[in-house]
Amino acid sequence: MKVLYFAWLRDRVGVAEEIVEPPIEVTTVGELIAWLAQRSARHGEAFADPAIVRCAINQNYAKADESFSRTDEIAFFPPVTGG
Amino acid sequence: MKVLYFAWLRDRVGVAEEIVEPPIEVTTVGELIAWLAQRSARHGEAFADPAIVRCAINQNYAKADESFSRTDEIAFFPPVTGG
Amino acid sequence: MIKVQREDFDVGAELAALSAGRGEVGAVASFIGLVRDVAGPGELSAMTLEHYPGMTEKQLGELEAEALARWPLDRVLIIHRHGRLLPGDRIVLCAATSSHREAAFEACAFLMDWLKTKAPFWKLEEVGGQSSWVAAKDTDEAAAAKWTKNE
Amino acid sequence: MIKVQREDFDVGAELAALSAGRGEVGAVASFIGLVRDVAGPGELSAMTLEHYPGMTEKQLGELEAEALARWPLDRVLIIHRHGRLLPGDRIVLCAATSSHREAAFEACAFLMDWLKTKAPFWKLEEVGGQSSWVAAKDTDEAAAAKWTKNE
Repeated sequence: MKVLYFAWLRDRVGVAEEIVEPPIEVTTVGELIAWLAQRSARHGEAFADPAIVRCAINQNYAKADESFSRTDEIAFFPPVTGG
Repeated sequence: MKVLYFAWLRDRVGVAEEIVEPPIEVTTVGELIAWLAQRSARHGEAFADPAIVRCAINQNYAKADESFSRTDEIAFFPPVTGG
Repeated sequence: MIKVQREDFDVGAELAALSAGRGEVGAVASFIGLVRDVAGPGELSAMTLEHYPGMTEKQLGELEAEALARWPLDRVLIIHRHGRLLPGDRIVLCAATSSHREAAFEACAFLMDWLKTKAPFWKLEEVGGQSSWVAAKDTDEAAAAKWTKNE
Repeated sequence: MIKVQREDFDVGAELAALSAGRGEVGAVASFIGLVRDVAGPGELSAMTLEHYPGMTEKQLGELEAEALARWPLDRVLIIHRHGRLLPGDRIVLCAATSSHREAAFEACAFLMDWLKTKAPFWKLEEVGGQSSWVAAKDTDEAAAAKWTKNE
């Protein structure tokens, strides 16, 4: 499945998007964050403080307890600063 | 002394300005309104409801109990409707 | 800045000039008042704005000073037209610039509320050949009064 | 109407188009956000706005619909730029038109408050050759939250 990263999350992870295959028991946003954080030192740094990481499932904001499917577009990014 | 009228107050009085000589005992805005109202039927109609007449002394809003001098610029007009 | 004029104004140019070269300004809140079409189908309407020359500039100048004293603003702009206007024509432009958007928004709303009850303008409405003076609205008085209560 | 674009926009033309031919519209409230100059004396600063294409349009579209549902508006306009901008450059234009000025003002402030916390844009600030991501402000969260409490 594809995961997108924006702003400093992308800088820390090192890529704007990647294809990942989380195990079947990873079903919620919070579980996906915990799993991604183990992938590398860079991922660990990017997801060090999950409280300041925002997630969107199919371009809608999603909280940590929301579940996703393997075909969803998942994105992680910092709190927004537009306007 | 000169008195100015605007909007429907001018329409009712019939002139945009006039020179008047109120007696010496007329010293406040309220007294001037009462005195002007006696001048003609048109004046009477214009000042029929003093509560909806606004006054300015030297281009500052003035209440009924404020006094004026004979050299002041006095204006009467309806509640404003700009903007 | 205060302008009382018969001519129309260029909203884009006025707002751009207000913030040009002001590096601290990140927020420009503005309000444009337009002549509404009050006529029924097939009728023509127009509006003539009369004002009290001299007092208008004085009152708007005091309004500008009051806004600058109440909020952390960089600049204030009020342009108000007079004369005969048609539906869709611009009547007024109010703007406030600041480094804070809340200050800019609040000041702009304040300018309009006070202007509506203090600036000596009167609207004469023409609909289907009949002219009548527009009556002042109690809601405008109430809107202006709320800025006094907050002090 | 929602526009997400790299190019600058013409404020006067956009606001005029928003009310053109809309006879009931008497009030146009708008807000322009500009890049502030955050550099010290003699330094250059710039700002790059990154966004999430697709999600931005979706979120702004929902924001527009929400404003139209909450207030008696005629139209809503949001234009937001992305890419590299310099101090004084326009970032965003929000506008709401109505026959009531309170509705136009409130809706415009609402648009900005929600946009600040929901639209997926991120600011990368450059000062004196150093780049850093701008941190989100608690005050923006609080400003957006007040529109929820009122329900």
